[in-house]
Amino acid sequence: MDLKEQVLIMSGVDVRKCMACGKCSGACPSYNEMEYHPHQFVSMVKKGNIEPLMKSESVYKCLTCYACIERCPRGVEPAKLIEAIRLLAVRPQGSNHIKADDIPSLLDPELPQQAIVTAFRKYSK
Amino acid sequence: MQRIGVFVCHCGTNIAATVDVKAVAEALKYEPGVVVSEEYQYMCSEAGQELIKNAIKENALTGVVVCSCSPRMHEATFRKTVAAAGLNPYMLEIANIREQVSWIHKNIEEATEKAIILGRAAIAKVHLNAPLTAGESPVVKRALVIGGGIAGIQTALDIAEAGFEVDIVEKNPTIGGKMTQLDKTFPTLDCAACILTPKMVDCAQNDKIKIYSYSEVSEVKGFVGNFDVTIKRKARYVDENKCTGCGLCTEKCPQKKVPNEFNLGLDNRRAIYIPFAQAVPKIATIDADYCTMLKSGKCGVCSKVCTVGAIDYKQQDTYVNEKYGAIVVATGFNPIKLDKYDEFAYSQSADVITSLELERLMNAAGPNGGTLLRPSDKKHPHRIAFIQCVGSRCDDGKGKSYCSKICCMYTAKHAMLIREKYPDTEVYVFYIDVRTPGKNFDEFYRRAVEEYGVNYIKGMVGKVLPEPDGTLTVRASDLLNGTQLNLSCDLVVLAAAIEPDKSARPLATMLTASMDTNDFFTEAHPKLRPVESPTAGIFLSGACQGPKDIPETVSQASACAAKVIGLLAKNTLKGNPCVAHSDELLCNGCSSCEKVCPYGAISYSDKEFRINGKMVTRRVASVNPAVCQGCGACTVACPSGAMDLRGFSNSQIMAEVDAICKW
Amino acid sequence: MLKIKLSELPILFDALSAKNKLYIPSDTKGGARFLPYENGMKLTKELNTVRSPKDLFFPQTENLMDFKLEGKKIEVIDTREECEDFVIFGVRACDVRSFEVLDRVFLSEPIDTYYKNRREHGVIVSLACNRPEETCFCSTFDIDCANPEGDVASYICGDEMYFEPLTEKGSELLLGLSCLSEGSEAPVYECKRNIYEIKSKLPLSTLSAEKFGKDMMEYFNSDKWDELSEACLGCGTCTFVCPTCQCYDIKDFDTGNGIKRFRCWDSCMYSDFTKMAHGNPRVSQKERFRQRFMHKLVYYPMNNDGLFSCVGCGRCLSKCPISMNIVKVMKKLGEGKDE
Amino acid sequence: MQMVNNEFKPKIVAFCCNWCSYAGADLAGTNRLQYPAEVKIIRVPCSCRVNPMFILRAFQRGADGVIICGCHPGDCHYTTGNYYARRRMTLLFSMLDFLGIEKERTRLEWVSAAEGQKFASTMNDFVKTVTELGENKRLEDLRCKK
Amino acid sequence: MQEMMKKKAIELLQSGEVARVLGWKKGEFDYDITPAVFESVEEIEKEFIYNSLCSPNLSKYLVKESRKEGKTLIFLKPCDSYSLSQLITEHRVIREYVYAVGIECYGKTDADTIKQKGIKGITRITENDGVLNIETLYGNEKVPVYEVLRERCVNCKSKKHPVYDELIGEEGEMVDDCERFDEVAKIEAMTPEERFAFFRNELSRCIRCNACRNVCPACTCEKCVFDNDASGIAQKAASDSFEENMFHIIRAFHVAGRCTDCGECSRVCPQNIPLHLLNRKFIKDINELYGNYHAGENIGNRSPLTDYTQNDAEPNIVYERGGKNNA
Repeated sequence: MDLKEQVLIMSGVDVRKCMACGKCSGACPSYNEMEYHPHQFVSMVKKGNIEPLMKSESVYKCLTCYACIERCPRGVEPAKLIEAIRLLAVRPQGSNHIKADDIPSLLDPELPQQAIVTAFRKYSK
Repeated sequence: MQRIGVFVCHCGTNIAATVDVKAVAEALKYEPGVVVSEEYQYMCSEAGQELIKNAIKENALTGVVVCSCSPRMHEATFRKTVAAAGLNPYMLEIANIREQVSWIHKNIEEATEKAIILGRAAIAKVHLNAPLTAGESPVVKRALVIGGGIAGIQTALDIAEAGFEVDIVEKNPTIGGKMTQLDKTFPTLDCAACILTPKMVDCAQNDKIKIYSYSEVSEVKGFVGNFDVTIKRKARYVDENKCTGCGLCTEKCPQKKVPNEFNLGLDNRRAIYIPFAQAVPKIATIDADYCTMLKSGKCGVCSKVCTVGAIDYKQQDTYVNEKYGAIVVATGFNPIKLDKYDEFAYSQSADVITSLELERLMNAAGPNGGTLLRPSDKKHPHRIAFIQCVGSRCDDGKGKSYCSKICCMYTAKHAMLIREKYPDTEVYVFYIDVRTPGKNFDEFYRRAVEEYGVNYIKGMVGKVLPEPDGTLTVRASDLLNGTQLNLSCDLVVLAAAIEPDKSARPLATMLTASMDTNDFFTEAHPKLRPVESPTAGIFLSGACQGPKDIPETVSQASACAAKVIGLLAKNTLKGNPCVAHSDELLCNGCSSCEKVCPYGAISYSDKEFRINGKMVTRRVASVNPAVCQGCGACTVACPSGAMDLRGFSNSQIMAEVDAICKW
Repeated sequence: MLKIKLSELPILFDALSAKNKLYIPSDTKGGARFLPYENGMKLTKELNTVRSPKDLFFPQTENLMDFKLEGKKIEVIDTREECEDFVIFGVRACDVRSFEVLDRVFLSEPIDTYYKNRREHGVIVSLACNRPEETCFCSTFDIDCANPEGDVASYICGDEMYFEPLTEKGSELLLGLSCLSEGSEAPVYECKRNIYEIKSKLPLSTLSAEKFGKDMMEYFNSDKWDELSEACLGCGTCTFVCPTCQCYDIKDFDTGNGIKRFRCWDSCMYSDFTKMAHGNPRVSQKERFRQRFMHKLVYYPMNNDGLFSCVGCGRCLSKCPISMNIVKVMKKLGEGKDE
Repeated sequence: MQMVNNEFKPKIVAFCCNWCSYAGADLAGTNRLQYPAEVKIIRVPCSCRVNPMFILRAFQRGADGVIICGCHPGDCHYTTGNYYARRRMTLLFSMLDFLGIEKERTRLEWVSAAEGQKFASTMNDFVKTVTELGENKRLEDLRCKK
Repeated sequence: MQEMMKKKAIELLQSGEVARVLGWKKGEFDYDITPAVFESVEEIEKEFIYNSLCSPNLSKYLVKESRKEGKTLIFLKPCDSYSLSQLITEHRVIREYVYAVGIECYGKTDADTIKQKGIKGITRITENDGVLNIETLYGNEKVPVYEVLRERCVNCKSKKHPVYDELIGEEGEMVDDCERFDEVAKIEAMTPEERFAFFRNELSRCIRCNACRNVCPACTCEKCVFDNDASGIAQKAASDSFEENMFHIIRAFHVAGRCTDCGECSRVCPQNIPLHLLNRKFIKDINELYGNYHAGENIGNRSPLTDYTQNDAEPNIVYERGGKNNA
């Protein structure tokens, strides 16, 4: 199975539904942090151009806030794509980026609850 | 016993390539009742038809089976052929051996066998066919147009022009519709009122046209050529015959806090009002929801100031019954509600407006007298963002899946008008695609960009943030530059999707006219019959059928009128003879059939029968053949088998089943 | 007299069914019924079957012949086959009499060969009624349920069953059945005596048919038919459970591959019975109802030497959905006839 | 039922409404989309014209499967016909199932005039299902067997 | 109860309010009760009867009787009145010519049910306080009525009268915990093979006497399709298993949505076929798929088969739910 297929299966996203309106990127709070922007994820997955995305820091910059999913007029769900590509990149690395024991020392009382949960989702294997 | 002729068509090689047509003709020759069985290159050709005609005459045929293409293709052709040879046209059956055999099967043996079986089924059916004659019904030479917008107006004017009477039913106090609210029209930029109001006046003055304003259709009975329509005339508490439209009452009414729907609530009107100066008919209407007199019985100012005594607080809804030969639906459209699009802050900021609201803001008769000012602080906006496709092309369940079609053009118009009138104002248009097909349309859009310097940005807006300083931050991706913009604007204009008017759905039910899932009326054929509904006698004009701009609406309205005129020009209509009928001796009078009939074609009466020498009174059903469309729902609802369908009778269908299962 | 222990009946049944097809009354969810014997099947404890044994000579539906349509030609196919020998075991006296009623119809000219075929191959083993029920009135028609007719008569006495061959066919049947042993006649007499004792107590024992079999027009024109027939539903239950009803309809069934001409029981209670070109000659349920009872009580005996075509089996008494029956008809019509 | 080279070929009767499904079948033909020749179509004005009697009759005469095709709900040419058909067929199929007759032998499908592809694939699928079920034994009329 | 009914009947007959009375009439024995039309006070005094053995549903007789001159008084048990209400809805009975007297009912029995308990040779039945005193040729028995109730009464669905002009006795309510669908559910839970075997065993006994049809208050067709040669499905006898199925499926289908579950079909079947199961299956399906519906509950109701919603279940719900699916 090639990478594109894996991403599509893992994410359950139908990239063909995208009409290239860019609303995902218009809504993205991490836009400026990202090398590749949400709409580019969709368009590059569509073309099967997955490897640059896997290597890019962008997959870790996504906040998983789901604004893009919420706003997309065609129900494409870019965040799920990014998540899938991140998993694709992270899984072969073999170990968790963060261990449960490390967490208390990293906690900041200002940190929103969701960010912690998101961190688990993003940085565990 | 019928004398049946079988005619097998080669359709060139379309059939003959995969079906052994000679074998088919030969096999069917030995079926009971078959006296002649022939094959020919092209049965539908003149020579082929001649062959059938001669065979009918020479063999004194009473029934004909043509094995050829789909009956949807040539049933009518061959019916005419057999009729020309003196047979009843309904003594024909077609075995579809092209679409259902030769085109889908590759194995010649298999295909030939199937063709023979389909031929046998058709023969079995034709054995039970009976000559049918279509009933005739007279045509009432009067048309009803539901909806008095530009579509309805144009259709009515064209029909009246041809000399037929037309009634317009408009639910608002005035005709004119959405177009009255527009400022200028694309691509010519002439003023909407200047071209519309003369047509409204024409309607009022045309003695063939009768306008029922502030009225609704409440019941429709009957069928093509003979509709029986009840029109509800809502009480407007003003005697239409006395009111001169002087407007004095609308100035004196003490209730000043009524949102003015004509200006989309951007300003207020009185409880008694005339929607706008050029209203037709120009008659005042009391808004019962706000009138103090009607609500509490205390006031009566309008009545006091009215010099002609036209005010009538006791007025009631009245109902008018009228017969029509044809009904035109011209119910139009509305912008969708934007409450599901929080990201654009429409409900949070007064300075986020819809395009239609912008039309009113820019209109000389609008709330600001034509000066473009922000609704919140009445200041001049220096940077305006237009957001396209708000609710259009949406697959997310919040909006509409279709393209609303008119937004690209009117936005270009707005941008252009603003840039022309206020050159110091920057205009940004955020688009997904710019869709401007049409005569002089793309040129119009290019002018906006090239001559007027409108900034078109490809990329959808993700969020509009109302800032504390009263500005609006528009966050969007600029896809071509690969940047995210955070644009501070003074005014944001949303191109809201358009949807059919809410009154269309219940109306469709009344008319038994079909609709698509978006509540647009379905046309009889998307290409070949675009202005007719599949329900006979119902015609479609304007945006009720799909999003349309004014030029398109007007041309469809005229096309629709042409179809109506074509119908009204006939004195009688021939019906479909394949209709249900009830065997009164079997009928129990239980009303099951009546309940499932979508056309109300079944009625009951007590009839006297002589049964076993005694007179017995029984309640029995009878079908009005002019109303029945022949669906057959009643035939299955009937437990006693009294209801049957001509042309598709129980015995005919069972004979086909038998013939198919036999081999 | 031959006898066998009731507990050894299965041995007899196995022996009989080894030679011929054997039918015995056995229990089903719908009551007792004559069924082809299979190993392990038990004789019912019910007095009688719901359907009468006439089924076995005159089945509810029967194919008469076939037609074949080949192109435009019609071919007639004779589907008759010689019937194999069979034995009906445990037929009650009333039902035995019903065969005589049927014989007079089907075996008189023109002979019904389908019926004859079966009749000739059937051997009847009758069974005396030890426990008659309140619906029984066979004595009304001079039938003695203690002395059943048939080819072999049988009696259940205590835990034994006794057999007495009455005809040559019957003797032949019992010949060489090693499971049977000789028995004395005394227990059978005792059994009959018991039966007579109960018979005298039967509520319908005094019902008499004397008044019937004559006075045709008087009965026909009686004004009591209205009242008697008013509740009749016009179903065919009485007809189809009746051992003597013999009317049938002949119909063609197009199978798609040819025509099957078959006959099936019909009922004079049905509105489409004896339908002619102009319809049914008996247009109201009253007339149909009257027909059935006039036939049983008047027409048939008048044409058949006083033999009634009712045998008093009581099936219609227990099965009529609205409990109207021949006993009520006889009593009502008989009212006031004596004076 | 018929056997060709000992291979079971089911007999399938398809009732198609004139306006949608019959046109869908025509489109399947126009697009040369193949489906088995075992399927024979009977044209009816509307799916609501299909009487349960017809379905039983088909089984009696040797059909192994019966499929009814109509316009999608909401698209009925006669507005409401397919809604009635839907209720009738649901109850009928349920009753057949209740009596232990294989429910897979009956089917109701919505096929629009534009769905030639769906028509063909529906028929392919149905023929496959019925072929797997084998000969109709539970609702057969032995007199009609050859 | 019987005396109150007699009194009412005589009173209405004498006053001229009604021209005839539909009731039950004594038979030869104590159990063979016949529906009857009484036209005189004498007849009523002599022959009118009402007790736990008065099983027959009289409402169907009104199809004929309500077309006669003058009103017909009918006594209705709750389940019978559902039938009447449905007949009025279908215009088969003319309401104005009916004087309906609802009577309370605690369940009925009949000779068949008693005999199935092995009680044979019945010569006399008397009822006292809900106990039947049965004298037979072979000894006497005492049986409480509730032990020999018909199935439909054990699973009584309602003690309410949806239509009446007058009531004798107490008006009851719909029975909430009615378990009438349990048997259907049990069959649904079988495998298709078991179901097939079950119904073959039942339906193969059918002798096509038409008693079920002719007694059915929903089967009031002037001419039944099975009697009409032109219908294409006419049959007089079930000559094979197909025709047995055909008759019962079509009959159940024709009364689907109209059947009030009065249970007469099963009562009259001489072969004890539980025909009500077919009708109940339809009622159960209708209730589950289209919402609870009780035919005859209100006059003028639209039957579920002449109605629809846009969101009705698709037929493949049959494939998906209930029953074991191992076909």
